[in-house]
Amino acid sequence: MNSESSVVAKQTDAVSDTESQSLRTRDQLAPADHLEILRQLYLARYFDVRLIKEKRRGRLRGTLYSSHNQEAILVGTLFGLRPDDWISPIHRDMPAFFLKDMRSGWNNPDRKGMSVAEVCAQVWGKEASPIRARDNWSHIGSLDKGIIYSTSMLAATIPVAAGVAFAFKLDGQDSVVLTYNGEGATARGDFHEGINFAAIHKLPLITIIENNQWAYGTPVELECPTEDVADRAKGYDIPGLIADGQDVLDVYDKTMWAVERARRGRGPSIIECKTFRAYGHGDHDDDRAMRYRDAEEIERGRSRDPISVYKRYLVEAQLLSAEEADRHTPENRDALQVTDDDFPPEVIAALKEAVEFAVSSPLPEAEEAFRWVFAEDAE
Amino acid sequence: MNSESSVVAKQTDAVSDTESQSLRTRDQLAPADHLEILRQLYLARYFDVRLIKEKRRGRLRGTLYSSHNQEAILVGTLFGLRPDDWISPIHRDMPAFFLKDMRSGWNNPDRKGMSVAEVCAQVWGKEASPIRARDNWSHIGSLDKGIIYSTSMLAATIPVAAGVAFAFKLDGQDSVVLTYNGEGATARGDFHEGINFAAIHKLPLITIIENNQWAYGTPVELECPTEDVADRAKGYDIPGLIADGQDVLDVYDKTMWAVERARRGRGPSIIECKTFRAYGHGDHDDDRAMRYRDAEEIERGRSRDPISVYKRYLVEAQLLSAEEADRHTPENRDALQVTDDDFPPEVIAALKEAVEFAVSSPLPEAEEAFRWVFAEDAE
Amino acid sequence: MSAAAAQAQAKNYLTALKDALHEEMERDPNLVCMGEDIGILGGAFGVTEGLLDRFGPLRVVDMPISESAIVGAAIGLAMRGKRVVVEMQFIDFISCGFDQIVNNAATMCYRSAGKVNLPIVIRGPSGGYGGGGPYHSQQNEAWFAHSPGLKVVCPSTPSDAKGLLRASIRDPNPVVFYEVKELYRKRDIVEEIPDGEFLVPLGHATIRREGSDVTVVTYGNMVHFCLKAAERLAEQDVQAEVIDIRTIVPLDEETIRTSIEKTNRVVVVNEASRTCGFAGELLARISEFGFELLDAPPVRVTRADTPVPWVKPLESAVLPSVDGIFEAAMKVVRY
Amino acid sequence: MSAAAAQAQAKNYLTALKDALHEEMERDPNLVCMGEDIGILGGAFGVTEGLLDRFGPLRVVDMPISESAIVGAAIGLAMRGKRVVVEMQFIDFISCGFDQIVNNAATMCYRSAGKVNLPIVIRGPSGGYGGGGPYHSQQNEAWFAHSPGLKVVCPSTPSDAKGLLRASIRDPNPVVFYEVKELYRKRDIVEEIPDGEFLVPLGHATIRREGSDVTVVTYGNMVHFCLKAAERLAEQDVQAEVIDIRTIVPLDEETIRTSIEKTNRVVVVNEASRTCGFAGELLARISEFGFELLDAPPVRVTRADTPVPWVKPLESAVLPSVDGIFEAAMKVVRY
Ligand SMILES: Cc1ncc(C[n+]2csc(CCOP(=O)(O)OP(=O)(O)O)c2C)c(N)n1
Ligand SMILES: Cc1ncc(C[n+]2csc(CCOP(=O)(O)OP(=O)(O)O)c2C)c(N)n1
Ligand SMILES: [Mg+2]
Ligand SMILES: [Mg+2]
Repeated sequence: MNSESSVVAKQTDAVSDTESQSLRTRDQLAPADHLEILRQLYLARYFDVRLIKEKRRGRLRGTLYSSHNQEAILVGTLFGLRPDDWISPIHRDMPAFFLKDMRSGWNNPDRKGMSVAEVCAQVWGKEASPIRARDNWSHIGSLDKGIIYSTSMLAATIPVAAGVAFAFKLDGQDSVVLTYNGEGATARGDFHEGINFAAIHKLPLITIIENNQWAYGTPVELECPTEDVADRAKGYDIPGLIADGQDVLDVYDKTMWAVERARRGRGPSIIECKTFRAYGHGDHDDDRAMRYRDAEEIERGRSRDPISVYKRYLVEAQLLSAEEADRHTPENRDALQVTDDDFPPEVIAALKEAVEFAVSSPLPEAEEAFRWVFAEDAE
Repeated sequence: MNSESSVVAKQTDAVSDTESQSLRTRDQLAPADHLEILRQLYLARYFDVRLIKEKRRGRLRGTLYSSHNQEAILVGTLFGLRPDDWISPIHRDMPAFFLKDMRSGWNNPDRKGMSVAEVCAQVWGKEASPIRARDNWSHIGSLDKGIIYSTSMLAATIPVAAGVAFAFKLDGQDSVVLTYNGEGATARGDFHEGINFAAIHKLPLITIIENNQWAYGTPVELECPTEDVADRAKGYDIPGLIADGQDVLDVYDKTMWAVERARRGRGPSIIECKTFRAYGHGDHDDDRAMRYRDAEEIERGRSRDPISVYKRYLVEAQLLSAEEADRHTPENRDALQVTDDDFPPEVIAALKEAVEFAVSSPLPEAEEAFRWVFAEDAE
Repeated sequence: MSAAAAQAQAKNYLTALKDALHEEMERDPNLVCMGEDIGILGGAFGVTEGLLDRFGPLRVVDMPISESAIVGAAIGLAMRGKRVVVEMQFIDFISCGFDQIVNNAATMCYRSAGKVNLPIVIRGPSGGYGGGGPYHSQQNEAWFAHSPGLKVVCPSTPSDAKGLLRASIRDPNPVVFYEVKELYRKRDIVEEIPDGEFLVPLGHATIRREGSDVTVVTYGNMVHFCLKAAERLAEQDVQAEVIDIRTIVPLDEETIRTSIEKTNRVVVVNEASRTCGFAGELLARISEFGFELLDAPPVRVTRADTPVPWVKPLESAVLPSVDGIFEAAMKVVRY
Repeated sequence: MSAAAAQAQAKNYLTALKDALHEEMERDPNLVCMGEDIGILGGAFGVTEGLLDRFGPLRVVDMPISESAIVGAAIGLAMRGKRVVVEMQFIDFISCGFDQIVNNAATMCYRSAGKVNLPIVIRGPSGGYGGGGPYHSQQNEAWFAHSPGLKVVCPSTPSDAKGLLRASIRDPNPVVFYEVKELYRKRDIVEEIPDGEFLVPLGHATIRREGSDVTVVTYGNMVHFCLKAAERLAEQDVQAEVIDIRTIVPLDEETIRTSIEKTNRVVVVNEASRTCGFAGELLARISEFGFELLDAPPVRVTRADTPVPWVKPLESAVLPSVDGIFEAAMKVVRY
């Protein structure tokens, strides 16, 4: 663990108490895996940069909740999952929809994750969206691919995820469910009711808390009374792990520990990933966010870009040469300063194609608006 | 601490960690206080016995949620409160409404608790009820006397109590709020939202959990994943104390510790009082309860009657002679076996008068049914 | 007891519901029941009695007191191909799971462009007259009728209870199912219920009594009030046609219209509070399609716009009565 | 800037609300504001801007994301003599505090036999047309109109926004207050608002446009749609009288009746979904009292019975339009 990860040194009791299982699944990663992780970090960043720019140019409707600076959480939690595992991303997790099961091949049509094109079709509000753009941005899902459809109501997906986890238990299946939430959402009743139920039945439910210090304009101290948000786990006697949300491998290790535990029927965990929201709550909030948070705080928060943290690890571990590391450097820079030159060609290609598909796709037809209030037999 | 209290030896971390304040406020009780506590235990028991009998004879409407065997929790939590403190009892706590501030004199019209007569008028569904019998049984309250009106929705009063506590803080007042709940109610979202809010703002809110092992027909293991229900406190970094719910002085000590802490602005606590529900969930459930709980469990659960536990203490501490202790012995017996002879005359007198008042009071008039949907200026 | 004998047995409303659950649980291994105290206890009223022993704790789940998580978990199970019957111990507590119902379950099919169907039945005892007070007497179906994507059902007889519950369980949409607790053990409505694949399809009203002078549209417990009022009306030579709509959503407008074409007069009766209750919706629809048909203003009989108070004289004052229905019908007929 | 100059300034809907809050907070030291992001941020839309700096964190409380606790805490504060304004970040999230509103706040006065008044305003941005999708577009007032004990308000102009909010804050009852977010910054409705004790009492409709041919009853954003439709109707020589009811509960039936006595025709327009929406309640009441008055069937224009979809073509398809109102009125007039 490098010195930057010192934030994770403290773990809640339940972890040390429960099992001796390894907290270093990373040791089993092959060199190719590492390069794939790096590519995924690039892709998540590039996706966000592109959306920020599109939004600024007025080309997108709805609100963009930037995942900038929080990409390691998504890549780190998703990389080790099996195709049959389920997830429920929230508003800030748009890249999660295509990152899921990306290890099965970016262009593999059978992989259990959405294609970048499908996600773009949703963002652009087109008929080709998985939900025909009937609800906005992150409210997409797929039963085939193991992605729960969420509502806007924060934490409301936790009980749903617990229900999916209960179905796994009922069907004797060792799949797990990962549910994502901001630290602010942990104040909601549904957070409690869902995790309490999962803990009672030892369901394979892992709750990822993206603690980016702010819930819209409210600091974490006004949402949560404990020192660490992971401490909420103590109230359910389940592990509450703390991961350095800027360190993809730390996130990966902690996730895999909780996942393996859950597969073995030992029940739910909470993983708090400490991170920092790089921009406003949504793009409409970018300017105000500079006022309610001070410049120094923002500076400090952004100072550990997940891409550079990972690159440093790779170079130290001799998995990447310094030269390779410097070839593409979108890290530590504002989204508007970054250009296509800062990303590897395969990342640019993947997104370019997807955006072209989205842009050229038709809108849903108005008549559709009256369909599917109830199930249609013909479907 | 006598051996019977060994159940309370384990305390959650937050208690030992936080302060050195005494856990033996009982040492400050005068001999007269002890006799008053005993009288209150008798009264609470007699009230319940009387209602059980009335209900059996078909003289009462609604459901009786017997407080039998759980009286030490009510007397022990309420005895040390100040008149300006607030409470919110639940369905099983009917005696709490008159036990509040009873120390200021059973017949003192100015005391900040309801009279036994008012409570009986409510149970008998009469106009003289504090709420003119518009809602049932325990849903009475009084802003003058510091008693929050509850709804049926379990745990829904916790956020309300937190609001009252916030008002105390806002007004710079060092009063506290005690809110009562069963262990089952701790599963509800409102439990979490209310306590979370109180913990963030260090509000003077003390949540008493009457853990009687059963929530209707559901055992505590299916409501709560932790070893002790008090462990829920850990999720908020507040003290979670465990009291022997059969030992009025243990309940009193723990409550006073939390109350003093709250008065000093140190924030909320949870106190789990371990007890056992002597009868069915409600009187309609008495027969079924014998089937879903086994006889031995019931036997064991009822084996430590709070009156006998307290008498033994008093005798050992030479605050009561063995002869006095044996004068009235309603303890360790089924409600239907107990008669008036088993209670001290002042207890019988207090209730007799109240019941007579209730019985002879008129019902509310039908026309009233249309009033007070909205505030009436004339009031 | 032979199967034929069992078949011939008269069933009350509660037993009819219990039978429906047992038979559907037996028939469909993907069906799961969840709720508070439904397993070990067998339900506060006993509707789920015997299910835990027969189907085990993974299909009959004693849930913590967490109405929101109960509905949420049901959604999750349905996403994994299960059908789920959720019990609200009293329908009044449905308010605690409200968001999951109206914003999650109800809209899922729409939001997913038809890809996700949630076959969930949320059932529970409803209605007043039992002295239950504000939180054990509600008839709050209008909240859900106003939430697109939910079906809403309320049976008035044992055979409908059974047939509609089975149809609701097999329906691919979320259904809020109002059981009338005052009818659970009512003796004078017991019925012999046909065995086998007995279903009552959703969206079909039934005429409980034929008549030519005034149409009375109602459902649930009020059906029996209306039938009593109809008897008294008959004594006055007024023949009321009593329509039991049975399902609130979808509504069988056709049966109502056909009746009003005959009677040209209508009274709507519903136990819920007045403003924005379903009686108002019925009046609105009737006034939309029936303007030319009506010879008298349509009238509704409902609870007053108050909570349901506890003590008997107050409770009786605010709830609909046979007298009130009788008078409303007389007023309409005499207009 | 002098007081007189300030007075003369034209205010938009949002500023009017903000002014009301500042003035009432100043006037009544017992008034407390609670909600998510209302303090440090000043509210998602800025309605509570500046309050924290002026009145401090004990009176302007940045609450955790806990709608149920927010309403519950407001009840507790009101029990201790405070008045409370609660902000729902979007009115759609009110579903998460539903039980505390309908079962606790709404019924408290009734349950306590008038002893406890809860002066709580629950306010928040509502309504569609902004592309907000199912959870940022709701107009869910019917749920609360159907819950006795709540007042329900929805202003359509800056001066009403200010006057009704002040009246709601001073009302002793819980009020659910629908702000139309599409109007927050709408330029063409800015108004000069009288200074001083300017209040708009609850329960009083206003006539936005006089006319003799058809009565159009509406509120909120729909008022502006109806006025546009009325202009087009005028081009066809149809004079529509547009009534803005302003408060849904209590309803000013008198103004509606008087107008219908004149026009004998009525169209009701409301943005919420159709079944059991408040348009239906209006139709029901009009058909009860107006049977003899109407020369044509009453008609309602509402959202379809669907959630509000996100993409523009779908959103436009389900929401009421000026065209739709125009056509409905023409149909009624031509009947
Ligand atoms: C129940 C509910 N209340 C309020 C909101 C409005 N809202 C949307 S995001 C947000 C802040 C969320 O903060 P956090 O959970 O920390 O996630 P982050 O945005 O920081 O990733 C709020 C209050 C909502 N979506 N749902
Ligand atoms: C929100 C809600 N759901 C369900 C109920 C029905 N109910 C009443 S009491 C009870 C059991 C309560 O158990 P517990 O909290 O342990 O208290 P106890 O009765 O054991 O004292 C239930 C489920 C309710 N009142 N409120
Ligand atoms: Mg956050
Ligand atoms: Mg209990």
